[in-house]
Formats: sequence, structure tokens, C-alpha cells
Amino acid sequence: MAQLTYREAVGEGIAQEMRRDSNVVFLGEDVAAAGGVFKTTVGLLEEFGPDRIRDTPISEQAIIGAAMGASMTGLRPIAEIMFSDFFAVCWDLVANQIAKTRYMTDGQCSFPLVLRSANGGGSRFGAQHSQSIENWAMAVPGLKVVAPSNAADVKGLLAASIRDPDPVMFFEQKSLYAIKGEVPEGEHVEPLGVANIVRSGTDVTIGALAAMVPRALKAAEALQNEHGVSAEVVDVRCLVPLDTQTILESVARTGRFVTVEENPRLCGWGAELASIVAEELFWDLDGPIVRVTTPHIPLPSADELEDALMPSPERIVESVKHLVD
Amino acid sequence: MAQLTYREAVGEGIAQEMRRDSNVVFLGEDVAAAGGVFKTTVGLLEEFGPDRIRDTPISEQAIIGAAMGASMTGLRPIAEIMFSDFFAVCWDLVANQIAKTRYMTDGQCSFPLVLRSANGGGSRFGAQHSQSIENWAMAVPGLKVVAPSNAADVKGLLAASIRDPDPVMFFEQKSLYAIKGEVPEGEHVEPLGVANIVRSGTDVTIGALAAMVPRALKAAEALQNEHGVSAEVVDVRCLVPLDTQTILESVARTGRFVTVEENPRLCGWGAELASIVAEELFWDLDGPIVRVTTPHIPLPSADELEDALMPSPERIVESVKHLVD
Amino acid sequence: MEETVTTSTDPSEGSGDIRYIDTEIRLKLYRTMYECRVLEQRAYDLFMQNLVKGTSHLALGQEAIAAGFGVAMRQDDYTFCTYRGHTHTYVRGVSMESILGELMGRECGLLRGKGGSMHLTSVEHGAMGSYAIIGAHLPVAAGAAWSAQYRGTGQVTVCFFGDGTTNIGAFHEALNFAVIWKLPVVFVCENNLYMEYTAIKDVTAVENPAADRAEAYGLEPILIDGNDVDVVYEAAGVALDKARKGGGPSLIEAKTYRHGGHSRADPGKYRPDEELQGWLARDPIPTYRERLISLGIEDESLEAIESETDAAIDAATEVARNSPPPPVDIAHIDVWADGSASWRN
Amino acid sequence: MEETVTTSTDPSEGSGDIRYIDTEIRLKLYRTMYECRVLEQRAYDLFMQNLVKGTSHLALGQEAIAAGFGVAMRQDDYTFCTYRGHTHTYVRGVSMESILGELMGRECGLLRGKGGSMHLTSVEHGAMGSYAIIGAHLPVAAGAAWSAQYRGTGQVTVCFFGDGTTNIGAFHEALNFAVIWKLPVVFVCENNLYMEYTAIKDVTAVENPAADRAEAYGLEPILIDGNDVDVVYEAAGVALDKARKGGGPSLIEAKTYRHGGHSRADPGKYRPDEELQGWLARDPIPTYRERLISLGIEDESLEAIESETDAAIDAATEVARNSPPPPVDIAHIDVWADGSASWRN
Ligand SMILES: Cc1ncc(C[n+]2csc(CCOP(=O)(O)OP(=O)(O)O)c2C)c(N)n1
Ligand SMILES: Cc1ncc(C[n+]2csc(CCOP(=O)(O)OP(=O)(O)O)c2C)c(N)n1
Ligand SMILES: [Mg+2]
Ligand SMILES: [Mg+2]
Repeated sequence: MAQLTYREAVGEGIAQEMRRDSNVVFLGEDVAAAGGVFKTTVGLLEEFGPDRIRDTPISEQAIIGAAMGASMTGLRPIAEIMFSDFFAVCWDLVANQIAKTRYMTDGQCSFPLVLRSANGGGSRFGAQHSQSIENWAMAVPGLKVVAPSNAADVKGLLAASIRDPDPVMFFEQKSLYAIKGEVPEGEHVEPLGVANIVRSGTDVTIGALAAMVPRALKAAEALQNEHGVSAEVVDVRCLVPLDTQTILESVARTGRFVTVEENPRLCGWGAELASIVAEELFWDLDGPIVRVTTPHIPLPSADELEDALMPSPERIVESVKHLVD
Repeated sequence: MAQLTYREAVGEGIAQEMRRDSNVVFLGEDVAAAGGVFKTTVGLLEEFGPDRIRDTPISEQAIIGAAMGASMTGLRPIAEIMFSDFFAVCWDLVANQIAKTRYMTDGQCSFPLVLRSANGGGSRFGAQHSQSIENWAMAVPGLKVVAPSNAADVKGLLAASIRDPDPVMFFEQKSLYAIKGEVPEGEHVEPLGVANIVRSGTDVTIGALAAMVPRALKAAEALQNEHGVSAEVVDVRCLVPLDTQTILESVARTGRFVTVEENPRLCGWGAELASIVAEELFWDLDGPIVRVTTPHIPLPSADELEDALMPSPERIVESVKHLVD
Repeated sequence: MEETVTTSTDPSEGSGDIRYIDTEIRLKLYRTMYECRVLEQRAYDLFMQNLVKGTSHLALGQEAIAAGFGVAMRQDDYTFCTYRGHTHTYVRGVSMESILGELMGRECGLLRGKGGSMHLTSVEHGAMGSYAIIGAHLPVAAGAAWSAQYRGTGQVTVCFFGDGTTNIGAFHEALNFAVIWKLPVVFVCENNLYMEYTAIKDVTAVENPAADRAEAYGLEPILIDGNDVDVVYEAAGVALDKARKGGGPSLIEAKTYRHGGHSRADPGKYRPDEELQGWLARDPIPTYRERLISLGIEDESLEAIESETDAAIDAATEVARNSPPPPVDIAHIDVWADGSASWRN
Repeated sequence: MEETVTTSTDPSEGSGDIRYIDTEIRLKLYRTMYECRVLEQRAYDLFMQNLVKGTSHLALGQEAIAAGFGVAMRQDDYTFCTYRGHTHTYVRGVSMESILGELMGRECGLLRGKGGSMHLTSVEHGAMGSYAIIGAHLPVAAGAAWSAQYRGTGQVTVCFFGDGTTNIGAFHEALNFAVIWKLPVVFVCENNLYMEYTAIKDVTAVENPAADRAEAYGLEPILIDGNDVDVVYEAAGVALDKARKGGGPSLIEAKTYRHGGHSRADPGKYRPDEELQGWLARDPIPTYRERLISLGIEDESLEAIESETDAAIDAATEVARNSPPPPVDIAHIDVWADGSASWRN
């Protein structure tokens, strides 16, 4: 095991796959010479050279379009969109073109590409640089959606995403970039579509994603220590494909389900999971399904204001306590 | 009462408000001289002149940006995006700029504008001209979202949307354009945020939107006649603001809840409603919450294939029967 | 046999350099245009019989562009085109019946009814798709060109689009991107003077929407007569050659005119009759036929092409009409590369 | 008193037409630049003290552009600017403490901490917002100009953006749109040679990313020395006047340089030292000071401006530092015009 930051794990994952397959190429703004504005791709230009690691103009449609065209003609591109909020400027390429073209062409075209981006809040960047937009992607058929919570998963799931024959939206949580974690040495690939039970428990299942996983774990500790409530925490990791099995099994055991979402309230993955549980596990439930989310409000930038809106361990504890009481 | 098509009601709603307020202006592609590709705006150029009814280039970012800039400086623009799928090419203006700027500026700016578009499937137009994207809008805080199912609501809700001080995404269902309905004569304004119980029933509540409303009604008839099941049908009409009260009251009475969504499966408004019901009305439910949706698949174009994917009255009947049995 | 062709930078005139085109090629150009014409005409007839649902956009009158490029391209080159892409797909070698079948939503259709008229694609023939949202395919074409450049295959990508497309952001991004990466791609603007129902001149800051912008990307302005298939063929050859040799992209604006409306529902009434008549008189097919005759080609050879093609379209129509609707199951497959559409376990 | 100013189409040279600028105006230009400088410098110091969180983008070195326009604009004109918009907002009349307060996320902040450094806005002063996603505000500015045109108010909209912004689609759409509707808007490209860490020349097909594209929109190319405030002021005057008289939009490219990195985290190491030194020697403020002295303005008048400003920034800093954090409740209001954030009943 090596100790790597979440940030370093990104570069490791890309490098591992680029060494393995010369068809893997990488493009984005300030990614080559500068090593990325979040310094996730430092050293790649030096190792793989300017034909494979390419700086682009500020032209997100061109970036994503180029990735699409390259992927359907034999390459496996990785494209970086600096902040996930910027997917809005190239959403047509993502949601209407990449996502639909395999199906529309009766399976003629494949799009083995990865669209990476820094996602999420907590960094005081304000409403246009802090969004959690994984649900935008989840709502569009044809996209796989991954959002790791720790360095090992970053490396393993990124590697799997690059190998995957389908388009993968890979959301890195920017507030986690500096966090260190154990990462297996040598080749590391973690299959997509497998949720991870990161803490076992018996009274309630908490489903969380990315930066909400450490918060859910913190809440679970407090619930155990201060309230004697045993919470199981599931790191959902992939929204598509979605490991409903692990989640349903867990909820069937605990009888209670709480989701913790960083995204604004409406139409989040938590609502989707809640609806699945409410449909398929209704008779096993011992109480309402509760969703803890950022309210349906853009994120403000001042520390106190941003903290007031994002789900905190305290708010998770409150919600769970309320549910089990 | 006048008999108008859904299409004509669009033009009537716009004309009513343009007569009333000279700050209402309208822009879009082929909307003026040609009267719109769906012929919804025929006659507006003649009545209101080329300063108020304006054809644009194929520049959706410019269209939406112009509407935004005009709305924050005193006008009340209506912008047409020809097919709702094309919101993807200007999504940044919609989701990142228009939706967030009031909040970010501590309430300094207002955006009294309406973004109209032809939404939904059933017209054999294929995957890029058939999407139901109301959930894209619902997922973004700062946007109001309206999707009428009949001519009277088109006129009344469009008028209210134009008068509303906030940005409204107004989704017209293109397969309904030719359908006639009774529309009140004279000024007609229907408040936003009020769901409509279009059929009373006692056994199950069916929540539906836009083109799914007639299908749900048809299913309700069949349920009554063929299976003795009494279904209440709620036309949700507005997703934001959402009339949870009407829906929760109905479900509290019937004890069962089914949503009928045209959109692809994941993260739809139905999931949001399901999660609200599962959280707030859990103890009143007599059975699982069921969602009938288009599967999480882009829409194909051939008649038989498109019909196979969109929710049909038959599929709704099946799902409800299964639930009440 | 040496022949002369007239080209000009002002496409509405008709004089210019004299160049050589081989008779074999000329006959191929004529045949291809004629095939495109009957294909589109048949598509039109099938709409009229309500056998084509949804929408459909014909290139009647614009055949010289698809034909000129189709004949000039190498078999492994890529094309990207628009919803008005029946002919652009056809010229790569796709069969008539699979195109008509797709328009009619039949099992024999190129996409078995999953794409429809606006999305014709045949990867096998290098026809990398028909794109229905304005502008999207320009950056995608750049990406395919990047891939060819990276893989060192010498393949060139040709990307067709309309005049109206020059005002959308993706056009701008793709052009700049292709130039700075020196990509082997040829952007072809088919300027048919109209978007849907609005004239391009009413909404564009310059007269020639593509050519007058070439210099904004460091490119030479190229404005050609899109109704003269020889001119198109030659311009295509030059641009393809430049791209193949590593000289980077070109942007060609070809002036042309559609004989019908924008799409099936449109009678095209917004166009002045005089303008329409003027362009009908410059129909690329009869005018080329006259040129061939004047160059000494036998009427019989042309008639043979015509009758062969007429028979072929009838046969293709029969096949497509008799093809059953696609099996409903296929609606549920191929969202993912494993053939499934499932998003959960 | 008549004075001379040098302008030039090649901003790196220094000769050209001779024009008159009033001394009052000159002093105002100097004062404004100086104020912008101390404001940005103070913002920098506050980052260093970790009193500004998130990110922040300074216009140190680029002050002449905001100042030249700020002085030339009418009070009811509109400005749209970017995340690098502290000075562009300030020159419209916004107070220093409300800007510093916003950077520090304090109650006295212009947006009470809801927007942050990248979104400074003061509708009261015509400062219609700072936009943090590249390109978005160009079409929005066109919309504000449309509104002024429709309402017949004679207001002009000025839209500032960087060199990197010329390669995104929204730039293209907004320029074409503004021209065809003849909108009263002035687009100002501040070409500081870099995007974030990448040089604009490495990713752009033309040398002057805005000026070399003006003709693609039927506009005259205007390339000016953005470090010479007289030149900026005059170019602003011409363009504002043209727009106000119904002559439509202008696109001005002003060459300049930022003295620091792109944002707080960036030391700017990617820039050759020689280049940096060259531009530091052309710092718009000391060079303008020298010009004023050489034109006979007393050193004391300039010193008075400087000491007044130094005192003002200290006072503003004190106010902002002593301002409490915003009340947490305000996070929950003003999504909607009724003041609420509720999406349901
Ligand atoms: C982004 C987007 N906006 C609008 C449309 C609707 N639309 C389809 S074709 C068309 C006109 C395109 O004109 P042009 O580029 O000249 O191509 P032509 O149809 O003349 O071949 C429009 C506006 C679209 N498909 N995509
Ligand atoms: C659509 C989009 N892409 C990328 C970014 C990230 N970004 C912020 S500033 C910047 C550089 C902008 O360069 P330029 O336009 O020259 O302005 P400058 O910062 O030099 O003033 C980039 C790439 C963004 N904010 N929005
Ligand atoms: Mg056209
Ligand atoms: Mg710059």
C-alpha cells in the first residue's frame, strides 16, 4: 500500500492506463505543461509527450467533441473539464451526442472515453464553481457516472473507466483532492457498478457519495457513541451502473434508509434510490425514507453561508436520530 | 369558452400578455415571419411588429443570453428554443447564469423571462428531438418549471409565466399541439404552483404531467371499467413551484401513489415526488410507490419502437393493477 | 481525352480556370448525382404516401456537393453530415434500400428504425453519422481527424453543414481547434441561402457566412459553385490532398440551393419565385448532362446510367416497402457496448 | 490646455495620432488607475493573510483598461465583466469596502458573501455582474444592449473579457448577434497574453485573437495599447459614441499584461522573465505619472491623489475587516423574487 492524495491518485490512474494502452490520449485546458489547475496531471506530459497529453483552447465543445470523434475512430480519450459546472457549456456534446449515438446507430459506434472533472462544493468558490452535477449525467441514458470518495477508488475506478467501452463521467470531488489514503501498489482496477459498505451497522442504512462519505462516517461514529444507533454506511461510488443490490440488501437488513446528497434537493440520485426502495422494499421498511441534501439553493461563497447549506455530520445525525426515535 | 388547439393557445397566451405590457418582447428562430416551426406564433409579427417579435440566427446561447440581459434591464422577454433538446447547447446560460444570478447578487437582479420550448416524444423525431427534459430544469435551483397538458392551461399558465418575476421554463408537449380544448374567453391567467385534480378517485393517486395526463386519464377509465379500481388523476402542471399539498392530500386519501413520467427513468420528477411521499406520508401508505416511466433509454424513431418505450395507458393499467391487487 | 471545366470564385458567374477531369470520373460524377436525385425524389414520394413518419430533410438540388466529395474521397476517409444527409451517406457506398428502409422505420433500415431519417450512419462505409443538432458534428469531425492524425493512417475527415450552422458556437470552436492542431479535416459549408424558413443573409454579419470567416481561423477563403460538380470535385481534391499531406484543415463554402422546402412540412413559400426559378435553371444535374454531351459523351451512356438507376431505386423501394417493422425487442438493447440497456443490477 | 497623446495600431510601438485630453480627465484617469492598483494590491495582501478564501483574480497591471472605460462611460451605462472584475466594478462607483468585504465574505460585502470575489455586481451603479464561466456574459451584454435599444434610453453596454474567451462559442454567437441587431454594445478584449497558465498564442489560429476576427463579424479591427490609459480612454469614447448614436457594436482588443499569476494559487512561473520584465517596465501607472509630469502637472497634485487613496484603502480595509460574517439566515433567501427559496408549498 502507498499513501497517496486523492489528487495524486488521479495522475496515477491515468498513467497506469496510458502505459498499458497507447490509444489512451488526454486533453484539456492547462493539463499538459501546467499539470492541471488542481495539479492532478503533473508529470504526464513529461512521461507521455505532447502527442498524448494536449493543452487545448478554452473551447469545451471542441474538447468534448474531439474526445467523441476520437473515441469512435479507435482512440480512448480522456478529456478534462476543469470544473464540472462547465459541462453546461458543452452539454449538447455530452448529453445529446455521446450519450445517444451508440443507441441511435443501432450499436454501430462505440465511445470508450472518460470525461473527468472537479465537482462539488466546500471550497468557497461560489455558485458557478461548486456544483455537484452528477445527477445531470445520471438523468441522461447512455452515460456511466462515477464519483469516488477516496484515493484508492480514484485510481481503481478511473482505471476501470478508461478501460470501459462506454462513456464514463468521472467526478472528482475537489474538496477531497488534498486528502491522503492508502492505495494498492501496482496495477489497481476497481470494477464499476459495485457499491462499497464502508461501515457495517444494524439500525439504519446511510447511502452517501464522494465528499458525503466521510461526513456520513463521522455522523455514524457520533450516532454510535452519543446515541447508541448503529448505522451502516454505503459508499455508492457509481451512480450508473448502480449497485441497487448491495443497497437493497443493506436496507432490507436495517429497515431504514437515509441518503446524504451534496447536490441541490430536487431530482438527485437520492430521490432515485428512495423511489427504488419505496417501490421494491416497501414491506421491509420500518420507517420513512429520509434524504439529507443541500437545500434547493445555489451555493454561496462565504464560509459560514456555504457551511450552512451543505449537509454536515450534525445534520445527518439529527435526521437519523429523528428517524429512529 | 372557445375551442382552441394547444398550439393556438400558445399564441393567444403570448398575444394577451404583449397587448398588456409593452415590455414583453419575443425572440427565437423562425418565430416571426414564419410564425414558428410548430406554427405556435403565427400572426404575432403582424400584430406586434418587428421590434417586439424577432427572428434570430441559429445561436441559442445568444438567444438565451439576450433574453437574460434584457430581463435584468427592464424587459420581459420570451425566448423560444425550437426543440427542448437544444437547451443542451445553451445550458450554461440557463442553468449557471439565469438560475443563479439573483441569488449570487444578493437579490439585486431579477430575471422575469420565459423560455418556451417544444418538449417530449411521440412524433417519430428520434432521440435528439424527442426528449422530455423538464427534469434537467427541475434539478437546477432558481428555475421555475411548467408543463401544461391542455389548451386552457397553456394559455393561463403561459400568461402567469410571463407575469412572473422569476425565470420560467415553459415546456409545450409537441405531440399535443394539434389537440383542441376549451379555453376561457377573455383574459385568462392560471396561477403557477397549483396541481389540478383532473379525475377524482379513492383507490390510488396517479400523478402525471403534460402528454402523460391524457394517458393517465385513459388508464383511469380502463381501471374503473375493467377492473373496478377508482383512480384519482393529478395533473402536476408545475414542477417548480411544486404543489406538494394537493398531491400529499390526495395520496393520504387513497393510500397509494403512482407516477407516470415520459422522461427516461433516472432522477425524474416522479422520483422526487416518490421520495417526498416516502418521507412525509410513509405511515399513510397502503403499498409501494410505483413509477411508470420511459425506460432509461434514448427514444428510437420507428413507430413501433417509440411506442414500445413510452408509457402507454396499458402499461399504466398494468402497474396500478399490480399495486392494488 | 482532355476536357475543360469552368470554375470561378464568384459562383454566380461561370468562367475561370480550365482543368482536366477524366471521362470515367465525369461519368461517375453524373451517375452519383443522378442516383442522389432519384433517391431523394423517391424519399419525397414515400412521404407523400405517408410511408415516412417523423420528419425528413431532402438535398434535392444540392446533389453536386455530396457527389463531388463522394467521388473524390478515399474509401477509408470519414464523413460527418447533418439531418440533410441522405445523399452524403449514400455516396459513401450505403445501399438505397437501407436508407429508404430507415426512413420508413423498417427492419432493413440502416439503423433498424432506431435512428431515423436524421441519423443515417454507416461506420463500415466511413459514414460516421448524421447529426441533428446544429453544430455538434463539427468538433466531432475534428476529433475523428485527430484520431487519424494520431494513428497516422492518412485518413481525411469531411464534415458537411449548412450556412445557418456558421452562426453557432460549435462552428467557431471546431474551426479554431482544427487549425491549431493542424487536423486533416475538410469543413464544407453548403450555403443554400436559407436556414429553415429564414434567409441566412438576414441573420449574418457577413455576406458569405463561411468564406468571409475563414481568415478568422487563419484559413484561405474558398467560395465555390456548389451546383457545378466538376468544381466541387476539384475543390474536394485539393482540400483532401492538402489534409492528407499534413497541410491541415480547409473550409469550403459551396453555394447551392434546395429545390424544396426545409423539411417535409415546408412548402418553401418564403422564397421569391424569381430566385427559385433562377436556381432551378441551374439545376446541377441537367446542366451537367448538357456539359457532358457538349464534351462528346454519347447520350446513350447517360441514358444507360439513368435507366439503371431508375431500376435500382424501384428495386430498393420494393425491398424497403416489403421489409417488416423492426422487432420491438431492439428498442431495449444497445445503450451500452455489452448490448444491454441496464443501468442497475 | 492642449496636450498630445500617442496612439498606435501596433500597441508595442508608441507613436501615432495626436489628440487632446483635458487635464481634469487626465487627473481622473490617473486617480482611477491608482485606486484600482491599491485596491488590487490590498486584495492581494488580504489573501496573503488568509482573509480571503476561495479564489480571486487580480487585474494588477491591467488597470488602464477599466479606468479608461470607467471614466469615459455615462453613469447609466452598463458594464459586464469577468471574475477578474474587481476594478471594472470599482470604476463604476462601487465602494472599496464593499468590494473588500465581499472578498472576505463579510456582512458589509457587496453581495453579503453570497457571490464572492468572482461575482461582484452593483446594479445601482450599472455594474451588471461579474461572470465566472468563460464567454457567458457576452450574449448577456448583448441582451442588455438590446433592452437599451428597445427602451430608447441611449445607454451603452460595455463587456470586458479576456483573450482566452475569444475561442469559446459564446463569443462568436454574441458578436454576430450584436452586429445584425446593431446593438449599442462595446466588446473589450483585454489581451493579457495568457489564459490561466497557457499562452493564448499556443491555442489560437490568429495572432490577435479579437482584432483579427473583427471582420468575420463585419467589424473594423481595433487593436490598442491597453497599458496607455489615454489611448484606452479615447478608443472607449469613440466606441461609446458610435454605439450611442445607433452605429452598432465595436470590438476592441487592448493589449496588456497581468503582473501576477492567474489567480491566488498561481505564481505565474510559466512566463518568460524577459517578457515579464518588459511589461513591468510598461506598467501603466508610473508611465502615465511620468507623462503627466512631463505635461506640466504638478507632482503635488499627484501625490495628493496618492495619499488620499492610500488613506481611503486603509479606511476601507478597516471597515471590511471589522465587519462581521454575514448572518447565516441569508443563505436561505433570495432564490426567488419574493425573497424566498421555497420550491414547494
Ligand atoms: C442547435 C439547433 N438549433 C436549431 C435547430 C433546428 N434546425 C434544424 S435545421 C435548421 C436550419 C439549419 O440551417 P443550415 O445550417 O443552413 O442547414 P440546411 O438545413 O439549410 O441544410 C434549424 C434551425 C437544430 N436542429 N439545432
Ligand atoms: C467555460 C469555462 N472554461 C474554463 C474556465 C476556467 N478558466 C477561468 S479563467 C480562465 C482563463 C481565461 O483567460 P482569459 O479569457 O484570457 O482571461 P484572463 O483570465 O486572462 O483575464 C479559464 C480557462 C471557465 N471559468 N469557464
Ligand atoms: Mg441552409
Ligand atoms: Mg488572458
